[in-house]
Amino acid sequence: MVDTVVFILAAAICLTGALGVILARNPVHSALMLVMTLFGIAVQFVALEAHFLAAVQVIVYAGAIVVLFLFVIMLLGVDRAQNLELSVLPVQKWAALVFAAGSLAILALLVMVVKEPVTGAEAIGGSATGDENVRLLARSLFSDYVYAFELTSLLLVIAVIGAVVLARKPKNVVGVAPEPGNEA
Amino acid sequence: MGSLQLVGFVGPSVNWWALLPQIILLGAALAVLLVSALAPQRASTVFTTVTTLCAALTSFVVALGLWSDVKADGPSSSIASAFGVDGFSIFFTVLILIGLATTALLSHGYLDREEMDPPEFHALLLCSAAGAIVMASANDLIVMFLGLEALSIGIYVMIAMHHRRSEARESAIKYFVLGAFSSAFLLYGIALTYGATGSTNLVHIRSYLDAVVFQDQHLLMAAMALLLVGLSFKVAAAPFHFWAPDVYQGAPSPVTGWMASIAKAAGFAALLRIFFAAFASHDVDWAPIVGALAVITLVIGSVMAILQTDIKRMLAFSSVSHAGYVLVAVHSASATGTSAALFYLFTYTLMVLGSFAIVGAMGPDDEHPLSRYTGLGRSRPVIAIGFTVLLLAQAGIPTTSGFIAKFQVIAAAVESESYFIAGVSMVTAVIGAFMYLRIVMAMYVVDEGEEGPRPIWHWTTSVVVLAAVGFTIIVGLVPQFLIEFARDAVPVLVRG
Amino acid sequence: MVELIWLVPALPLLGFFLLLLIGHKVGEPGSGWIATIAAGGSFLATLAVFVGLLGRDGHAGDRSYEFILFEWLPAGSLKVEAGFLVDPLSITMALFVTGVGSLIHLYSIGYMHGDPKFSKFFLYLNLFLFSMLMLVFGNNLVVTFLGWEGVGACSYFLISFWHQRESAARAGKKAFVTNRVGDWGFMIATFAIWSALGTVTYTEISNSPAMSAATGTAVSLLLFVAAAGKSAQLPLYVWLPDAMEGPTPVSAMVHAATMVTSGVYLLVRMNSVLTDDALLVIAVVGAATALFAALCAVAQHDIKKVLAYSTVSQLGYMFLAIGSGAYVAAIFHVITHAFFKALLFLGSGSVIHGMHDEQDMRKMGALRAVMPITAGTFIVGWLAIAGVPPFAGFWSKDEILLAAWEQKNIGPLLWFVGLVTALLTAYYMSRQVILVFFGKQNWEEDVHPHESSWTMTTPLCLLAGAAVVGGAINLPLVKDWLVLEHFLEPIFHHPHHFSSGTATKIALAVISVVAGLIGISIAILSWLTRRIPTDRLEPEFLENAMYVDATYARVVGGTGTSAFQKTADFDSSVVDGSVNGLGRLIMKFGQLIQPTQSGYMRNYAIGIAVGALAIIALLAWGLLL
Amino acid sequence: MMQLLTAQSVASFPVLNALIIVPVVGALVVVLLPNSRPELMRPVGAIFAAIAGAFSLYVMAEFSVQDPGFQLQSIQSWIPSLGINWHVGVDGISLWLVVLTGLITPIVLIAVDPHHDPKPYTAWLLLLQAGSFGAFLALDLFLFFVMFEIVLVPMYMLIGGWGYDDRRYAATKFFLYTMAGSALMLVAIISVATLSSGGQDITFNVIELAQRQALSTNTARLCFLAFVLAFVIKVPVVPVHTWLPDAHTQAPTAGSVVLAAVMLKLGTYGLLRFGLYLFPEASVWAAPTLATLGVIGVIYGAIVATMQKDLKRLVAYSSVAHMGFIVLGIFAFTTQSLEGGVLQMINHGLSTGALFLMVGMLYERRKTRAISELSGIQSAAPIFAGFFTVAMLSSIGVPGLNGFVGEFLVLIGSYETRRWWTVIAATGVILAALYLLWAYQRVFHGEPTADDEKTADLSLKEGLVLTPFLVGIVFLGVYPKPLLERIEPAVNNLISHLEDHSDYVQPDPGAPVVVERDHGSKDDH
Amino acid sequence: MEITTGWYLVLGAMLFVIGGTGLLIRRNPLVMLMCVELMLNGVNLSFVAMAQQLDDIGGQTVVFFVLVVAAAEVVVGLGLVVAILRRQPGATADDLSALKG
Repeated sequence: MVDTVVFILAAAICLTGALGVILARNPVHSALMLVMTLFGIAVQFVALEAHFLAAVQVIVYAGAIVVLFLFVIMLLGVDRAQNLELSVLPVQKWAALVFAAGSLAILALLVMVVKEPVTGAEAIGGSATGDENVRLLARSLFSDYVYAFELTSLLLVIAVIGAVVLARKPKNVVGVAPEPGNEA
Repeated sequence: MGSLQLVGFVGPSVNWWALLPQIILLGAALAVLLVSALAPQRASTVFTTVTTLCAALTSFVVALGLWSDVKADGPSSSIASAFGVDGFSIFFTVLILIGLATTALLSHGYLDREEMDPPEFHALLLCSAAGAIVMASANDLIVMFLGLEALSIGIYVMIAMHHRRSEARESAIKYFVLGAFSSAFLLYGIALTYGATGSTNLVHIRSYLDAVVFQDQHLLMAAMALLLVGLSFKVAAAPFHFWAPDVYQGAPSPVTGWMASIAKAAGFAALLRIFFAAFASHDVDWAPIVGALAVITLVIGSVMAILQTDIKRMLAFSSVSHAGYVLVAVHSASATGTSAALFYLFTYTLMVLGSFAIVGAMGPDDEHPLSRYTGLGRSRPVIAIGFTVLLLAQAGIPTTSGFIAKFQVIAAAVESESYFIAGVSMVTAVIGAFMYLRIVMAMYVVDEGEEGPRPIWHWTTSVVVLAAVGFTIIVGLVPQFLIEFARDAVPVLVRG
Repeated sequence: MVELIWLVPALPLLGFFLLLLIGHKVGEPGSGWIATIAAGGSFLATLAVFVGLLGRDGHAGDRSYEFILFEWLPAGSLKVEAGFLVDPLSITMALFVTGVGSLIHLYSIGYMHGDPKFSKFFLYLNLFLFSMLMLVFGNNLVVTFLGWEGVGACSYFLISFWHQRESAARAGKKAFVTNRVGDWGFMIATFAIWSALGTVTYTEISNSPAMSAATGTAVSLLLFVAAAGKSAQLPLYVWLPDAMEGPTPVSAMVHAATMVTSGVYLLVRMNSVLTDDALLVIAVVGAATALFAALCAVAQHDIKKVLAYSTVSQLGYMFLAIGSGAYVAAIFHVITHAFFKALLFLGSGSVIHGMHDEQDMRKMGALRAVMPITAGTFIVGWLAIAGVPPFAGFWSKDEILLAAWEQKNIGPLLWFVGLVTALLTAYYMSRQVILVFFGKQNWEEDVHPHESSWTMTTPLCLLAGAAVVGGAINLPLVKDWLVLEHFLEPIFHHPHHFSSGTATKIALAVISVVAGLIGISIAILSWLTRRIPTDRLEPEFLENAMYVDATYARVVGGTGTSAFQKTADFDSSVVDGSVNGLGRLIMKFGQLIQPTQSGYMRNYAIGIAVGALAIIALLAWGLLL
Repeated sequence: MMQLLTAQSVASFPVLNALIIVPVVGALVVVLLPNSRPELMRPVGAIFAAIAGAFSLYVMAEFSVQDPGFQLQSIQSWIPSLGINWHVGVDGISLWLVVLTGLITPIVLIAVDPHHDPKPYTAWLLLLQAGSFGAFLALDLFLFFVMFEIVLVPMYMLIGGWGYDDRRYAATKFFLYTMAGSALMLVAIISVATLSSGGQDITFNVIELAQRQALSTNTARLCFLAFVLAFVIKVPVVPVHTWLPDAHTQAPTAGSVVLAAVMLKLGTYGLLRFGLYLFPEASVWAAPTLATLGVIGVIYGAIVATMQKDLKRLVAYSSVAHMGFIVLGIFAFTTQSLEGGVLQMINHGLSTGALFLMVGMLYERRKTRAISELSGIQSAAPIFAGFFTVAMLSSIGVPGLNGFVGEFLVLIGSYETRRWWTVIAATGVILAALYLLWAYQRVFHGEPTADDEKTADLSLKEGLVLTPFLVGIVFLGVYPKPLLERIEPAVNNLISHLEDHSDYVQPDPGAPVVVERDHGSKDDH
Repeated sequence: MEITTGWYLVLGAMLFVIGGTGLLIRRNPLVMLMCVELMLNGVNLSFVAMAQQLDDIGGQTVVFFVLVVAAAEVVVGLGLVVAILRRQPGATADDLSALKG
């Protein structure tokens, strides 16, 4: 019963936040709504006994990524409200509607049809439950997924280089002077 | 207590030889970065290019060694089955290294001309190449995903590095947003696959699917669909291709070449590994979808190509339709089809790299109108004939590798009795040929006395074009070696 | 001596090649003499062959000699050899062809004097003679066809010899194309014969069993189409009057004496396959042509046009003979006609030459004084064609009328048509003679008519002699005098025998002579003594040849051209248009989907999102099914 | 590549391989000649083309008259993993086309001055020769397709690089149209090879595939149609002919000549070699339709030719008509019609080739091809007119010249099996006379204008160039036996192949079986 | 009502769809990036739910990597946005449409 209540509450938070993200006029509000969703998901993680992930979710996502977003919003000063009139593009609104409605329809269909969504495949990476969540995670990370784990370093290196390159003010471009290409 | 358990922890065995190509590339990337950061003045372009080339060459040698190992001992996998060492992965490693060396050579003159930073560019290129290799070798969906991200993110940045052009940034953000969007689909597909099969490891997925008959396939179907979406985006198959022309046009030419060749090849590598190798038992489900995608891609690619006026966009749409041909081969879901796809990708990579080498050399990278090529046949006959060969190869004219590639694709389609698709691919080849002919026409059909352009021609470009043209013709005449190579490179999934 | 047959066509061919190589260097009159010697030599060779043939036994079937040069078209069971067949028919034809031909060669030396393309003219003449001999001597249909087309081509060259004149160029083309209609019949007939009999060789055809009735009639009619084209029968006669655009010796040789009779030759040669049904058609068409052309000739003013229509008319006679089964009569008339018509044409040429290229008879008159030889010989020709005994024309014409009378189905009708034609012939020829040589002088003062040179008059005299005595070769008076008939007999499948009694024969002969005399009388009364007003005698309707040619021209030039043009337009607009349209359609389709490439990344995301949805839906759909 | 020359057939000189390789080498040599010596290009190219031509004569000399099969064969493994061999051979059907190709190219190289860029011009022509040889000699479907397609490129380049005003359109149309036709043929080629394999190794060997006849009726028919589509476009057969007038008109003279003399024959040759030989049953099945198209081509081509205003275009449409005869002959399946068809390919090459050469010469003099702008040329240039007349009469089909021989054999052979088709097709000879003579009348007859007066007569060189054509025209018209007797065994072989694999029986002319034949299914095939 | 894995999956799917829809309808590049984050989080939730159901830790491990990828993407993405908006202040996604056709 408690599970149910927790799920429903957390789900409500998630969905409200998600809708908030896409419907808020001000990007700052969107970012804050994103935090709300991320928080809701962290709650779900706890409910799913992924305690460590719940912590990481809050720290990394809410703590780092969203802050980064806010940082950029402030840096660029784009925290103005945006006209939410859905589209200047002709078909966009309808396409989005089709996507949303279609996806939900398929989802509903699946909910009705599918009895057991997940297979009864045997556990590969070791049991997920138990009070040694962190230990299990670590073992998994350094055995089955060690290669992936190492690869994340590659990814981060690229991200760092990218951030440096992109943020660097180019030698020959002065400030925010209009581009040669834009003048044309 | 915990520490006791950790003592007993034994990590998975690692086949370092198999990892060596990636390690070399990453090492070179770091070396380039470090030297450029620490050196008193900016590292020279020569240094970065040579480093990249050396890395590519060393990796190449290692890859050849691995090839003989695989030939001798059979395929294997490493690091908890996450990394496959088979003909397939080495085939793509070789291909990616060729692409890497080529792109490095092409960027050599280009970076200076267009005022881009060589060290960062090369570091990203090397990382991107490593990501591509990972993607092609991955025996695990999540590893594949990480490789894809490494490849893609590197490319986003390389595109945006062309500071002077707003088009470059536009194409970067387009590629980025859409890439992230499609990555989400791909990831969702991985999640559903995980749910359906209990693992992200392809070896396990394969054996699970072979062993189990599902009562309820919906999850798996949705998973396959989403995986297909994510990878189709990478290979620029319609209707997930829209980014390609814009991005190709806006990106610096060497990067365009890289995207059109290696990013596409890596995408197909993943596609083949996942669908042909892992989902082999469900080919009746996915093959028709791939076939439909192939038809749409072929039609849209060829029809849109003939409307273009910008060479880079032309080649972009042509690359879309080439994705269609490979999809035709994938669609046949057979070893023949897979080796046809591999052959196609190999030859296509060389063609497209050569083509973009010429495009990049023809002049400032802002726009590439067809008129820029008018009379090239007269002013630069050698370049023009080289370009003609590459274009005709893409059109599938015999005595070029492109024809042999198309031939095998059609053969694969016929073998799987997909006559309609075979027919469509040949008809769209004709439509597409119109576009190639327009370029050839522009180069050769000039009024008397008219002089052609005289582009500044960096010798590295000549090397690339010469190599690409030579390869295209040699494979067109004596393709046996490459066919065998591709046949030996059909993916095999083995545990441990 | 028969073996010398190869020499007969070889000499003109040699002449042709000589002239081709050195003609322009030799010039005038040398090249004329080369050609004439070649033709004359050919005549002598023919004589030699003739003599050799006569040396053989006529009744044992020995008078048929095949000379095979080489295999021409060997293809499977089809064996076509380049070979000659020497038999009474071919040698008869060859004799007068080379004979008359040689004379005309000689004549041309004078006539073509001063023409810038003097040597080329003789080159064509020799080539013509060669082709004609191939036609005559060919031992199978295909070699005959070679000659058949060869004479057609030469006729084309010669008619349009003065090609700067547009009318000449057009007439040449018209002759060739009209002839080609006949050639079509020839070809189909050849195919049908080969298909039915498995051979195209004359000797084998005549020895083969009969074809089925339908095939036989079809073949016969197709052969007649061929003959009608070459021999200017209705409805294909239209080219012959126009062919008078060529130099007059050409008209004499090609379009009177030799080529136009090859249709007759062909049908006689193929007599074994002709069926009764077909013969009736041939007789009717022949009679109709004879009458029609004679009517047209009545109202012509051009001296050569009269002779041209006369030729058509006489050719109609010959077909009337064939249709009546009287092949010998046809050949007989071919020969006599060759003599007197060549004579008449050459005479008219002499007149034209003397009148400085004036061809309108209304501007002549009273020329007998200044051109005595021409006039004299012309008068001989006139008497011959008018059917006045004992000139050559009388005998042959008489035999044809007799044959027509005896025709099984509609004999008397055919005979009557022939008789009317005879009357008309006598009339219009008399009119011509009067207008040209008698009456008062109608030519301008500055024209100074003169007699022609000896090269021109010599042939006239020789031909006049032949026109007088030519009838001797087949005099029906005594059985033994029917030389020609006996000579030709071996080649006929069903030899023709007149069944009428002597009284009937004499009665018919008298009637025809009377008819001829009536015609002459009318002409004298109207044109010489002017007792009968002449203004009604040249109705415009007849002067324009009953507007047949004009109608053709309107159909071909108007309806035909516009239909062709419509087809060409159809080709460029519809057939080619659909190809280009397909290209445009693809472009259009591209432009239709081009807006999807809008440049907005959010648009592009639709592709991904909706595409994903679609794929999932497809797969789910597949599952639900 | 080297192994092609050296391996296996050491015993006898692999002359067929040499035929293909010599022009390629020639092209490379020409490319390597210094640009500073433009005058060298054509002579050097002509020498190589002539060497190839000499080889083709050697093939003719070596050719055994009696042998109905493929001679001088040479097989080298090429792409073993796809079952593809380099397999060339010559039989009576291809022999003369090879000789024609060998002789036309050097003549054309000598005859026609490209005016600019002689190097690529020469190289492309040599490659064209090599490709044409390859297509005529190939006994491997893959090799054939390669050659069939590759010849497009040189021709495309020739039209595009040295053509006239509308060359972009014409070249592209030519390329795409023919490529579109062969697109499905590739699918069919692969299908035939794959479906015929039946567990054995896949092979593209034409002889092998023809013997296997492993396809089901419907599959074979579909594949046949795909082949036919490629070939009828190449021929071209109405209604897929419209690339031809454009290509011919816009091509430089050399291109037109080679296109007419050699490349169109790829279509008819393909119909014979790959249509009839590989798909006997389907050929018999489709014969009425294709023969009808051939006849339509004869009449339609002639009608449209009549109304053309451009002399070159007129000759191009006359090609459509002439090729229609060949198609009729091929699908009449009798010894005579097939022999005539093969012979007519040569004849058309000679006469139309000569006509195109002369139209080109006229254009060189007058810079126009419009019929209405020319008149009275015969007065100014009598020798030229004479040459033109001979070629024209050959084209019209006057006996004694080669055109007649082919047409006659086609028609007489077709009459056996396709009576009414033949009757209609024969009217084409009337139309041929009409359009050619009318054009001749307008261009050569009449009073010359001041411009026409100045038209120079043939130069000695031009005369020498045209002489081989004329000699061929006359010789083949008078004595075609040397050709026919070499064609016949192959053709009979082909017919018995047809008879073996379908219910077709060649009728026997002259046999007293008229009644029997009437209720037979003669016209139902 | 028992909360089965299915519920979590549905929630994850809904987050994914909302994120996707958001990307389709929003023009602000930053918000678009956030939408991608939403989608990734939906996926993450699915992973964890399925890991729970399968009793397999692998699903949770994967979420780590997704986090890293998301971080890397965000870093580069924001870098791009900064680079663009520095030169074209106030540009929306729709303003970046010079390349088309």
